Amino acid sequence: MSKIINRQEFADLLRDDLSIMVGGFLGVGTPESLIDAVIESGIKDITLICNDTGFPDKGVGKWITKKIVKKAITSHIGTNPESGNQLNSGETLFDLTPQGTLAEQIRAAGAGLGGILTPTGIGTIAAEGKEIIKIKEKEYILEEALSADMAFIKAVKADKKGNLVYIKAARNFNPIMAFAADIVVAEVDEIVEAGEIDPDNVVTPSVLVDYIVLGVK
Amino acid sequence: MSKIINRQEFADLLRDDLSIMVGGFLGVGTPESLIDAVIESGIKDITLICNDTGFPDKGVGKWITKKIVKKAITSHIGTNPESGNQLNSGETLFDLTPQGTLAEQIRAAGAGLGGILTPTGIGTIAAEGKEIIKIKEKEYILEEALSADMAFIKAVKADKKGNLVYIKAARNFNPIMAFAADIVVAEVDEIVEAGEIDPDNVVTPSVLVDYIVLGVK
Amino acid sequence: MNPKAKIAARVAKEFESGDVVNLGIGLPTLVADFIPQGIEVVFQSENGILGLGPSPEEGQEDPLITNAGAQPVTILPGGCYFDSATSFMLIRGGHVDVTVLGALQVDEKGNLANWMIPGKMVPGMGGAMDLVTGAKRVIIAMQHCTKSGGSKILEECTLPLTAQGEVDLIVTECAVMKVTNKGLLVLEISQDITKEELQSQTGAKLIFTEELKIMEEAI
Amino acid sequence: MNPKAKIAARVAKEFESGDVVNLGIGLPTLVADFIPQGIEVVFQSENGILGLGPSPEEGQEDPLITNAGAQPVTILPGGCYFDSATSFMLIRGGHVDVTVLGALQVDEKGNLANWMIPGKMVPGMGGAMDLVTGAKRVIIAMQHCTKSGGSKILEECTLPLTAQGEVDLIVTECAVMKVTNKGLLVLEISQDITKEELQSQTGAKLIFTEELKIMEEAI
Repeated sequence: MSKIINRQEFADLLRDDLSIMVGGFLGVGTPESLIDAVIESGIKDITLICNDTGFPDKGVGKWITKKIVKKAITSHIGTNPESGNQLNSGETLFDLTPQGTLAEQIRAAGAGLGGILTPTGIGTIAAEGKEIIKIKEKEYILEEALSADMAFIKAVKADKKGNLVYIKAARNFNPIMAFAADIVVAEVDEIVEAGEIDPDNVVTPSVLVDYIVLGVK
Repeated sequence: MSKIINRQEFADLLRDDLSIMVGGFLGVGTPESLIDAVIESGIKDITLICNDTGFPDKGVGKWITKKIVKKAITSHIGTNPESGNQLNSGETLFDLTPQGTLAEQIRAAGAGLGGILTPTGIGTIAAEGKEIIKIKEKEYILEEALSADMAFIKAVKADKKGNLVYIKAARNFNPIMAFAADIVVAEVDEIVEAGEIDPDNVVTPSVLVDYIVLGVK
Repeated sequence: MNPKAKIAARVAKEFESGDVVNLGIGLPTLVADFIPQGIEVVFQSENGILGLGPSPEEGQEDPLITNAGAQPVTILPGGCYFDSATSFMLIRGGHVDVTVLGALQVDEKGNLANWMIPGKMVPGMGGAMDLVTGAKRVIIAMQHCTKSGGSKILEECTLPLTAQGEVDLIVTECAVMKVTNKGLLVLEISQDITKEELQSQTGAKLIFTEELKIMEEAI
Repeated sequence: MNPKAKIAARVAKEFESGDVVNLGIGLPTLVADFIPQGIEVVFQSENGILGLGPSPEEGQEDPLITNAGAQPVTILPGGCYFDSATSFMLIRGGHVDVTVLGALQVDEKGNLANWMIPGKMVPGMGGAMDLVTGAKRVIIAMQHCTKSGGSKILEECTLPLTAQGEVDLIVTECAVMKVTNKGLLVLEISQDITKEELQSQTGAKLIFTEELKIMEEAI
């Protein structure tokens, strides 16, 4: 069965109240076509997991602008004034997490680990309400693993089996999110035959990817 | 300053009582030239961290045969009868660890994490004496991060800055060990100019590698 | 058909197309030779390969393409390589659908012992503990009894465990047994053995399903 | 020379060849323009680049090669790309030698506050908490006072912290101060300010080293 689907088939996967991871870093390496398709689908109350909330008209920032996000777990919202407004009004919940912690929580879920033990945030409000574990006289915060119903990621190229390669700084959160969601959809610029990607250069192994959508340029 | 050193300069880095990580999986992706150079150097009482103890005449198994290992932290010794003999005689200590736990403990050290929370080994002797942490009703073993004085790894190619690429199943523990030791020495088959490896295909970033040794074919 | 081939062939029928499968060393490795036509599974090997192909022709072995037992293998188009941390992300993270492993002992609670005999054989657990804990489905492929005729299927394992309560299915040359919370449910029985004989060769109480089938010999 | 350039130029003298350096957004980014001749540092950016080069010529920007502030950058030969987990392995794992960051407040215990003003500015901490916790050396590069003239260097931070006790050096247009367990030790002072004036503009008690130097202006 082919993993390649069109935008309509993608829209059929969606429903309200999904938790969704979206790759990208300030709009670089973001699956813009999938983000647009989600808006067109009309779903709402998304729990969003992403590095940042992009810009009002770029990346997942578009979801913030459209007010279809119920809660965002993210490390940075400063580039999207709309996020700040909705945080202040209480319209949207923002769970601000250190970037390295967020990356590692996502990876832990994908790796079947219960959580992580990080020194980041000790002595700050990032540690509040969390279990502190001491190992060899040093304190670590226990942060739980973070998974999602779906992950929408962006790669430059896929083969038909779903192997992915990334380019330049557009890699960021995409490879770890591919491990951490029940359904993984990859938007790509190009689809090639199985075997055309050097097996040493594959970054995301085929079996993690459920669906491939060719992005709109 | 060049990172490329010869075998004599490599030998000058060594001393007794080192903890050393060695890449490889049953002799595949193992830095055989460095392993031989360690034997020639005459050092002893090594604490060895590796996936397995190879074969009596291949990989780190040669160190077991020469009895220069004080303690080995490893997941498998079954292919090296000499390991079994020394375990039974008590001559060498073997700390047997599940392979995925070992990989993740090494990665945690390289990532600045205090340890890992793994479900692997719950209800077995691998959990004995270890802290058990419950997260969302599921039990995990807290396994501490594992670092070393030195890591000897094997890559197929390095550029002069120390970027490394691996080939086929010879990657295994090498990339994670590059993060987890104070001094990292990479044995490679080929050294190229900086810029000759596609920056998207680098697996081990240059700054992790302290020294490069051209392997003896 | 020899018992090992019979077991391997029966296990191979458990797969669905698209399954990611990790085969243990020894008998489980044989399973790859019996995948039914039309079923396409993806084999993973914990030393860092996804998409293993058939064994190479003699003389065509690549020393850098081996399985976790150091045997030469091949890689199919669309396969890939990765490091050990990534390999166990796949395994522990539930991205491997089925693992097939041998056993020294397995019990009616789904406990498995397959990595050591204290004072006798201590090879280390390798990747077995992670595989049994992480794979979505654990199938034990083994001969029903030890060489001396003792039962390997028990009420409770006496050897050190590999994992607790993780085994889903046990396939021997005599029967196919499912681990349920009521005990071991026999789904299929070999034509050359009676229910009573099977029970007498088994160290745990067996439950026989009402739809008991004859365990087919592979062609 | 404007104060920002003065600060950036002074910070740049702290590096040794081979140092892996992560520069924060804003003033710290300027530091890259002042690396002394003969010193070769490797710039890391938390969005997944090692080996950042100078800013691209206008019209030569690559939208996929940006720093963590979304500004276009370049990559030098021998640079490489990686994912966010790997990027923070480098950062948290102590593989970054120096991070240079701005501050809202910094105190004599080395505490840093640079990520939020409750009820006013809540951009999120991004990678700052990891950088300050993980980098071997933390240098704060900032103007000595706020725009309204208040001191940003305090006995104790009042804003929510980014990290506790991690700051090593503070460089402003007025002075270079080292965080010691006895308090803030002034190593260098600008030629246009007296010790008394510096103290009066600083919210923490300053200790002056006996070998106090004049803070050089970069050429």
